Amino acid sequence: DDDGGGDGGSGGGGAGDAKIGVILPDTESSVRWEAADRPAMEAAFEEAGIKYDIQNTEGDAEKMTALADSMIGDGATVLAIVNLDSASGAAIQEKAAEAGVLTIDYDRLTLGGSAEVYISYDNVKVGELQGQGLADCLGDKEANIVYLNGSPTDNNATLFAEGAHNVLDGMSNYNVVGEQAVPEWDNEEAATIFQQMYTDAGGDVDGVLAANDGLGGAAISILEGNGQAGKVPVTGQDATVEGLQNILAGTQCMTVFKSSVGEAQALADAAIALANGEEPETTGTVEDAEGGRDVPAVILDPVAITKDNIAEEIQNVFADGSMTYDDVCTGEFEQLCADAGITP
Amino acid sequence: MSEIPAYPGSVPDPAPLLQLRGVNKSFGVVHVLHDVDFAVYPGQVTALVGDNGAGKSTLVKVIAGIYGRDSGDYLFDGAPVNVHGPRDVSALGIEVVYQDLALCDNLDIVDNMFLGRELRNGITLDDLTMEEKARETLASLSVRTVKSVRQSVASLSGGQRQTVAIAKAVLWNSRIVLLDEPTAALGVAQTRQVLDLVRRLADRGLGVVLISHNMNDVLEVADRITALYLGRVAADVPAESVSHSQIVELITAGRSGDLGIRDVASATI
Amino acid sequence: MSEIPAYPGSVPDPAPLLQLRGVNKSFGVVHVLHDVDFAVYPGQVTALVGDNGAGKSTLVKVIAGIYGRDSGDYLFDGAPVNVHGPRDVSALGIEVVYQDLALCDNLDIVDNMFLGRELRNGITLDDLTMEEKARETLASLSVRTVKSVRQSVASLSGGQRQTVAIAKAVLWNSRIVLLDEPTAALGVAQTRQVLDLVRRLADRGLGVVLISHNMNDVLEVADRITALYLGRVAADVPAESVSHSQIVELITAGRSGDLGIRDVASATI
Amino acid sequence: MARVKAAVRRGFVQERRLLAEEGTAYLGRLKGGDMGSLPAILGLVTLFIVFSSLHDGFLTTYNMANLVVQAGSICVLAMGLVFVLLLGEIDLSAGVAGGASATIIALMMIDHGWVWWLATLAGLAAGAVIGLAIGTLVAALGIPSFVVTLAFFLALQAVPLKLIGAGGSLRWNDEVLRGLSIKNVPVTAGWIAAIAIVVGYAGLSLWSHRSRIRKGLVHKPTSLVVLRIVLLATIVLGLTALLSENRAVNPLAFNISGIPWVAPVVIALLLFWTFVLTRTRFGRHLYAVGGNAEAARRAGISVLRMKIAAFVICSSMAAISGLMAASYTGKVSPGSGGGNELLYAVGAAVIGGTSLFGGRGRAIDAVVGGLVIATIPNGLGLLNQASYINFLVTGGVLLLAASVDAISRRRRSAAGV
Amino acid sequence: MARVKAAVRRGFVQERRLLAEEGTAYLGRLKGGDMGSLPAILGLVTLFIVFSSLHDGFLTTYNMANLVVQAGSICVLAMGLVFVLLLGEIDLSAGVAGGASATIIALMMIDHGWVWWLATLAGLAAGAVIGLAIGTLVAALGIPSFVVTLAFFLALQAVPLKLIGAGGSLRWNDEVLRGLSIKNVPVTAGWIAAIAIVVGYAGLSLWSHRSRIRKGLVHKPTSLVVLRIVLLATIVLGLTALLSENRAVNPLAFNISGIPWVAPVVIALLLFWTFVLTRTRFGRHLYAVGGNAEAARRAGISVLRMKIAAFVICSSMAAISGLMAASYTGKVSPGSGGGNELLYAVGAAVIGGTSLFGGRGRAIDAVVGGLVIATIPNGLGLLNQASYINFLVTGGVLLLAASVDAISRRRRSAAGV
Ligand SMILES: Nc1ncnc2c1ncn2[C@@H]1O[C@H](COP(=O)(O)OP(=O)(O)OP(=O)(O)O)[C@@H](O)[C@H]1O
Ligand SMILES: Nc1ncnc2c1ncn2[C@@H]1O[C@H](COP(=O)(O)OP(=O)(O)OP(=O)(O)O)[C@@H](O)[C@H]1O
Ligand SMILES: [Mg+2]
Ligand SMILES: [Mg+2]
Repeated sequence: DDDGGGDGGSGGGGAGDAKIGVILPDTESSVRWEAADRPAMEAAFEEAGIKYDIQNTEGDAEKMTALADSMIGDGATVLAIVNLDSASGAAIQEKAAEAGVLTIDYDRLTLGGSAEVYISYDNVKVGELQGQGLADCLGDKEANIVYLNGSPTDNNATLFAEGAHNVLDGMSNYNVVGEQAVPEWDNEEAATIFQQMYTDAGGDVDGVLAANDGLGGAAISILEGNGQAGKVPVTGQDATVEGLQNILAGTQCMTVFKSSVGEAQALADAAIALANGEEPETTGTVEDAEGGRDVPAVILDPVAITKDNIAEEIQNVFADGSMTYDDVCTGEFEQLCADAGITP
Repeated sequence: MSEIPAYPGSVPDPAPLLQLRGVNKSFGVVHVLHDVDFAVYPGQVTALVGDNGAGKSTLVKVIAGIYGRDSGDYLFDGAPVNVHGPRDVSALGIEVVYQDLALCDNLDIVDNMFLGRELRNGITLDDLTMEEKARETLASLSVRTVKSVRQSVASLSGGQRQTVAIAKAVLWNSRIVLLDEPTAALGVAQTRQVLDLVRRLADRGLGVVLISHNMNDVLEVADRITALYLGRVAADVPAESVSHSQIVELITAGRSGDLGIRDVASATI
Repeated sequence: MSEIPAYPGSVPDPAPLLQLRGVNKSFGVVHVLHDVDFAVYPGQVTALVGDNGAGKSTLVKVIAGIYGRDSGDYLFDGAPVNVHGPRDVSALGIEVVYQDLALCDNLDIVDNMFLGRELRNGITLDDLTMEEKARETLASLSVRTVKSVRQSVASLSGGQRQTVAIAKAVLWNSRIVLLDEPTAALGVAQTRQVLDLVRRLADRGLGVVLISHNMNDVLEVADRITALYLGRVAADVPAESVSHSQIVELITAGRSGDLGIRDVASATI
Repeated sequence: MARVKAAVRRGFVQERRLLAEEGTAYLGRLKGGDMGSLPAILGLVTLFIVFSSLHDGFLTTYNMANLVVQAGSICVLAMGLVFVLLLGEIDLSAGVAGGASATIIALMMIDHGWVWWLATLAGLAAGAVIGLAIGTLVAALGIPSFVVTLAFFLALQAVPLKLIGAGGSLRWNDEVLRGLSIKNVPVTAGWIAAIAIVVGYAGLSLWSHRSRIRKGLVHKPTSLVVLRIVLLATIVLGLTALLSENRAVNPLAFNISGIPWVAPVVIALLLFWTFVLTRTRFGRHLYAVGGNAEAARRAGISVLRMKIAAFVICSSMAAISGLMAASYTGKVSPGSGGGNELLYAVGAAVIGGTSLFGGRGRAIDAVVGGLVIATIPNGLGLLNQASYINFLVTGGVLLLAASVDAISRRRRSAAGV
Repeated sequence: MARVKAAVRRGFVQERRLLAEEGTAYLGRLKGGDMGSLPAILGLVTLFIVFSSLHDGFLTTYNMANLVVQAGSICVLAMGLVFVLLLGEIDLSAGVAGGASATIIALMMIDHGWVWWLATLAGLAAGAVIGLAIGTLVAALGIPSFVVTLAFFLALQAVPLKLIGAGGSLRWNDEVLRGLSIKNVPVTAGWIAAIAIVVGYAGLSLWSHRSRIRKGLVHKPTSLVVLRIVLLATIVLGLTALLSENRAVNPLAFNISGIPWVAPVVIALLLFWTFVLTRTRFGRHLYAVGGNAEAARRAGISVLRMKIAAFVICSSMAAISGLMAASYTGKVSPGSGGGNELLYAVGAAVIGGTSLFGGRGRAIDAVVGGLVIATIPNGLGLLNQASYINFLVTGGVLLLAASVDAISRRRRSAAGV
């Protein structure tokens, strides 16, 4: 793929025949993959003058396998994947290994896989930040909370919920009055599900643990209809425009920011090292219970953004490249940004 | 076909092969058949006549098991039988040519003619034999304009479709054949063939029921005539005993002389 | 209906209202119409006769704009016209009763009769007037067994459907009416009415085309007879000039005396 | 005096006879299986009984108002689909067409500052253009609508993806368009509209009844006509009264009263399309083409134009549905309309009594079916079960609702109609 | 001697005449629009030309082998759907039925240690039971299949969700079942099978040709029969030869050669179902019921049983398809089969030439259509575009592939067939 058109590209012949393939998971669950990870990786690879091919599977495991096939066929020597689940990831890595291609787990660990290195944020940690964030917004009072979890078929959603429970289950002043998962993270279904949990609780809901900004936004939409928006704290994740604006407007309590640029940079470093036949730098290891091995890993820390730290952290979000000041601080939010001390 | 010993054509009223007694049939609020008695005798052609909408086709479909009866008895060979669908009826040896034909437009002529009773070699279809037999039967019915028996029936003319439906019914060794307006779409020569066929079938001992609006045809081949008027049997008489004009009167008015329904005025659907 | 001044019935051959010249039509490899010339004269009943599969219905559908022509001219009132579909043809004032009827089974009798030409009050349908008119027309065709004009046509008997189709075609002030085997499913009285209607239409100056396999009917009402044989015009003659048996010969063999196709043996589909 | 009395009595007796006849005929029709929308309504009632016995909160006016709002977008989508289904076609792209149109509406308001109704018109136009394209491909080229609309289902997902960006979303915060699902009709206005509907219905049905009598055509007994008017009045005015109370869950803090704006919009669309389908030439021709396209063609109806029109209506209604969905969640995102919405909407139309083979279907079918479909997640949401149970129950309930309908229809077809 | 020569010459002349006639007839059929699967094949060829001109890697044997493996599961799913479509029904649940069956297979192997073929039988049985349930509801109760299978589409998603657990997945690492998509037939065995197929085809067609001549029935010219045999032999043996080479990307390090196991499985299913549809009474009855259910019923065919059988076949084939998909991705998870698989599979069948209204369709349609559908993401995957472009192009290509077919069919229907 040397035509230089499209989103792919190539550098000079710096690394000889080395070629890095990256498979991103979807465009639905988060804006980051296409908006942040891809450009960051492209920049890093271009700089290192190495050939690369970055593709997105649209959440389809079968398509991911097909993409892996064609990348291997296309001469990739290092393959980084964000698995949609461990089993399919392991299968891809097995095939890659047979073809002599080195693999990297990006963002999600492939249990029972054979990756050389694992680069990620800690998803349980994300859930813990959400739980803590909600607790901070609610304070010590007695409170009824509901969980609006991610897709029941998505393992990350399970991990986020696990993390949140780790924190909140230990706090006896909180009472869980509803917990439901939202199939396929569908925002409209989320609104209905939340509305019904809210009705079930007789409107007596004091806090909402929503798995990401999209679900949080759906819950806020319902709260607004009941005149409760801003009075009931709602969590989120991904630091999307929607989530950040809701935080500025005071209708959302917090979101979790995972700098994709940082993660992408770490991936690029590791991949380039592997492509050049070197050992990548790691921060430690992570246990793969299923595969019975310790995987060398680069683990990064997510950051919680609340109304208190939004002014500083939003600069990092902007730096990530998925949005600009103008995206967030438009219209009615211009004033709110100014109030919060956010400047262009 | 003609080697089978002919049944003596005019033995007076043998035991009926098929008999309906007191049959009623309604569609929702429309009461179409009122206490209909009907019989088919072996070796005889029974003509079923009646005005448009009198209930002839409905009666045929009740006999064929397409419609259930609301009440009434169904006797075959003198014994009551339970019929739950066309399958049971064809198992009794009753073949029907329906007025609305009902052919499968996506199948060809041969497939339609053998539908439901395909010939087989082991488990595979014996298409060769079926094709041969179909050609013979069609030829015997004066069909000359059909290009190929492997033509889809969707492309046939009205008369050609009618012929296929008739050919389908006479291909089998059955005991009763019901023909609902078989000659309606047929040309002169083809009509002749079908009338001859009807006579030949009866002569071979089959019970034949012929529905037709053409009184000349009816009087030519029928042994008995059953007239329906607004879903009621107006008369059931030997063909010799009535004239052309009497039949027409029975059909259109329900009465003719001392034949017919007593209380015509009160008859409604 | 009868106040319109009657057209003198037997003026010899006025200018044809509709004329086809050298029409050919094939379906894939089947060549159905060969250089067909056909004319319809005002005030005359033209009978179109022919064996099953001769191409009568195909010719009607070509005239009706259902099928396109492969070649040949289409003249109306002496001038060539372009017809691209049934819409254009009915705009010329040509009404057709098709052999396969083609009614919308999900609509009721009134809706079917006025289909495509519904009466309106402003933009809303004028159902009341349509219902009244439909009832009148059906009554004039001797239909007595139809329970309600708001009945769905799916539930009608064969003859009742046929009557609805005929009623639909004669409801309009048209200049030509083509009837493809209109009496095939009709009872005795209904057939009488339709034949009278055909004569009455012609007497009012319309051009009428009647297709039928019943030679008695044909000889009774027709002024001209056009015979098709394997898609070719075998004869086009005044009705008085031929006998019953001559017509039958033309239909079945393509020749009769000095009438007919010259080279019968070489004619194939 | 005595004569007047006798005449009155005679009128009364005749009326009684007519009514009795009508009753017999109705029972006959029921026996014959011709139940109209009764089965779907029965299904709905069953769901209501089950859910209200399982959860106290179900039958509260608060939740009923929720239900109305939740059902809005699916009812509208299904209503549009009825037109396409009537012709025996299908439109798999209606859901995403709604998402794409909503995206355009949002962009017009946000980026170009258009006023809501102008933006809405743009969205409707976008829907119409989509329908035009689909209809032309289906009708003029004769490509099966399943494939054409599958292709559009895929291609239209590109529109919001490109315009919004992957993972992003657009805020839907116009006062009016957002208010559609969170605001209510002022109580007085609600009463006025309700009364207008009742009076209008009464006037129209009495007028048409009198015309039929005058023309000597078959007509229903007067008492039945009056009975129907009373029934409608009771339902409409009763619901209005219920929804005019303050139904907020914490009534002191917040006042929620009046009919949710979604309801009048859906009702207006329902009345409009019912009029079009039953009282205009266009509607009649739609049924004809759906029943027998060849017969319609021979009657001079342009099958091509009818098909295109049906797809245009369907996609335009999808745009309205997309607008309602966006109004409900307060945003538009690239996935909008791409989920199971479409299947649910077709299911709604079919449960309501629309045939997938064409020729049979009404606008009200879509609304009744849409209510059935919306009731399921509404009730299940209250019960707070694990996801897999929700999947199971949703499937089961759908089947149940459909089988009431099917069994009645089967009896009809056994009756040969 | 001279007489023999004359006889030979006479035979030759007659043969030439027959062949010429056949040619004219074929051209006539083409002109009349009766193109069989030609349009879909043309669509496939077009796709191949476009993609191979855009990317060098497309036409490599490595990628072609990938394509075969990728197309496997959709071809099988579509083949099953053909049976349901033939009757004018639809099965929206086939995709998830495959997922549920695959879950059961995986659980049997992992939790109960069953050997692969026993587990596969269990999965097939699960598929058959699902089909039986659907078929019974559709045929006996007469609920529209759209609604029944929509309900099953939802309810069946509960099975893996419950058995595997939210967010989980099961590994698919049985030697044989996983090998289905990553292992290849040993080269010698491949050659033997290929030759067997060619010889078998030649034998059968020559034998049937001779029978027709003997019985004096219409028959094709002998040279045409021979020509067909030669064509088939060229394709089958040619592909076998290509795939018998080592196609590994770094051929020194690794050896990949032989026909992928998926191919013989798909071919075997194709031959089996083609036999069933064209040469058995059951197949004939399926077409009859699809063409005119009432006519079939009057001919004594049990429409009920045919419908149930079609759904059982469809769901069982879905189980095989689910197995293949699992083998390809190496796992089963709760979302398996719940995506757009079903729509794509129906699309494949329709593009191949199957009618959604029943009565027209063949097993080969599903395979050709499945290849078309699988080629699109295969080619697009190589081209590396933004995802919204992929959506757009996929939709567009689908439309294009379908329109070739539609235009030819339209000409046929214009010809009145
Ligand atoms: N499925 C049905 N539902 C309601 N009414 C029906 C149904 N089928 C038939 N009818 C009515 O029953 C009556 C008898 O119909 P049938 O078809 O038996 O008449 P027929 O004697 O065969 O008439 P024809 O000579 O016209 O064929 C008709 O009035 C018809 O309208
Ligand atoms: N769509 C078609 N495709 C192929 N052949 C056709 C098609 N339509 C008609 N034919 C053939 O054309 C010939 C003429 O058919 P047509 O229907 O015009 O006959 P007809 O004179 O009306 O006969 P009938 O008296 O039986 O109605 C027949 O042999 C028929 O098989
Ligand atoms: Mg009849
Ligand atoms: Mg004809």
